[in-house]
Amino acid sequence: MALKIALFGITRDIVGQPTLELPAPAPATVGALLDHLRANYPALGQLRSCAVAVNNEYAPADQALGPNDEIALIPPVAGG
Amino acid sequence: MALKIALFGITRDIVGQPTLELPAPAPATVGALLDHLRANYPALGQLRSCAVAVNNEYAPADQALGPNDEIALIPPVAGG
Amino acid sequence: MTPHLSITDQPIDVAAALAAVQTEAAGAVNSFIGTVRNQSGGRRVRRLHYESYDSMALTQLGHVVAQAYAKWPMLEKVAVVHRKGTLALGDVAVVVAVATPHRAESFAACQFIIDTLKQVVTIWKREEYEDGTEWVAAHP
Amino acid sequence: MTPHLSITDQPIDVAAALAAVQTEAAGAVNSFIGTVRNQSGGRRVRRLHYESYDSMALTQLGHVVAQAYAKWPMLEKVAVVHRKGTLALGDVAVVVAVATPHRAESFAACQFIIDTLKQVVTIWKREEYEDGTEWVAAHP
Repeated sequence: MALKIALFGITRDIVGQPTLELPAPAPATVGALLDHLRANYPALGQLRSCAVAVNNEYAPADQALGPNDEIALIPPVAGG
Repeated sequence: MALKIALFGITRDIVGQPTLELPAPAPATVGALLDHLRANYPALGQLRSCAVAVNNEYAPADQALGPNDEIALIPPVAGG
Repeated sequence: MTPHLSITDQPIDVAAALAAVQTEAAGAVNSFIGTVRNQSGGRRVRRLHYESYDSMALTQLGHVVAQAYAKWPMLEKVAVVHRKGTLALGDVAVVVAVATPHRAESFAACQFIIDTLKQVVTIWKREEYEDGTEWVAAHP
Repeated sequence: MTPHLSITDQPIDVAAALAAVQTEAAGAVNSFIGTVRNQSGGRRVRRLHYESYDSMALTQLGHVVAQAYAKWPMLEKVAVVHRKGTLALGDVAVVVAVATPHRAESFAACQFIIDTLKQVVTIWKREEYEDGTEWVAAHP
């Protein structure tokens, strides 16, 4: 199962591209995805926070990920 | 010593005119003025409050009044 | 900074009041706009009449704003415009706008100014209903 | 009432956002305007870049406003407009406007919306200084 992850703000700078495609077998949960990405991009671990959004909602670590989900990495927001 | 008192809002309605002139001998203090006016216009005593302003400032009861002072009756304000 | 304070019998230009406080030094602008409601204490309001003792109202407004500057030294700019005369439903009766570098203080200072204005500024409101008029807050 | 929520790369029309919430049923309008400051943490700012994940930002903004309506049932109308793209000093970055029948709630609801927006809405700010740029709040 492959995943496609949208990157915003500083996460796009860290990864160096606006989206990331993970080929199967990809991480099955939000928590596993974060572990995988932090292992590959250690700078992500230095952020104040890094959440995962699934279909426009903040997702808890145990949420399962599917190939049709719209997944995004959410570094610390700073609107306003 | 005569006094001239400006009336606003409901105090003007109660007294029936926009200013009131008190001929000498007029009340010598803010407190005496209020006592005098409440005696002559009992409806003033039914207001939630009735302050006296001297030269654009709220004045305490013991403040002395002079013929050159700008004096006004201040019923409950309701700006905003 | 000299505050922009006025009492006017003309329609209030809200955009001008907001523009009066905006500055590159202050990132936060809070404003309060009071408009004429169509009801008051369950009675239908047709229109409003504001009377002002202008010289004292401006003196007291100056005191209120001075107190705000003392309480929030970071306050950059303040504008207060109050309308007087006859107002229709929906008309703007008052605008308070404040600019501060940070946002929490903009809310606190603006709320302090409108709350205190309502206590001390010599403006009186007469509401007009279908069946008469009343001086607001005059009686207990 | 359907709130007026948008994220735009065009200059924000503050007057339109205020007009969107005004109603004869609500006498109190509180608004917060965030503008670009000329300094941040002691550094001179030259301009700002806002990036937005629009679909999620609007979803989260909808949640924030729904929470506000739940907390303040008297809330009549809400407008929130956030700018994205490159902004110059003094430009308006965000406007929040709320209308309620009474004034204390207008302040509380407006402050809740801007405070919560800043915590959850997926917009990122990159400040540009004389000597580089930085994603705001990214690092501890």
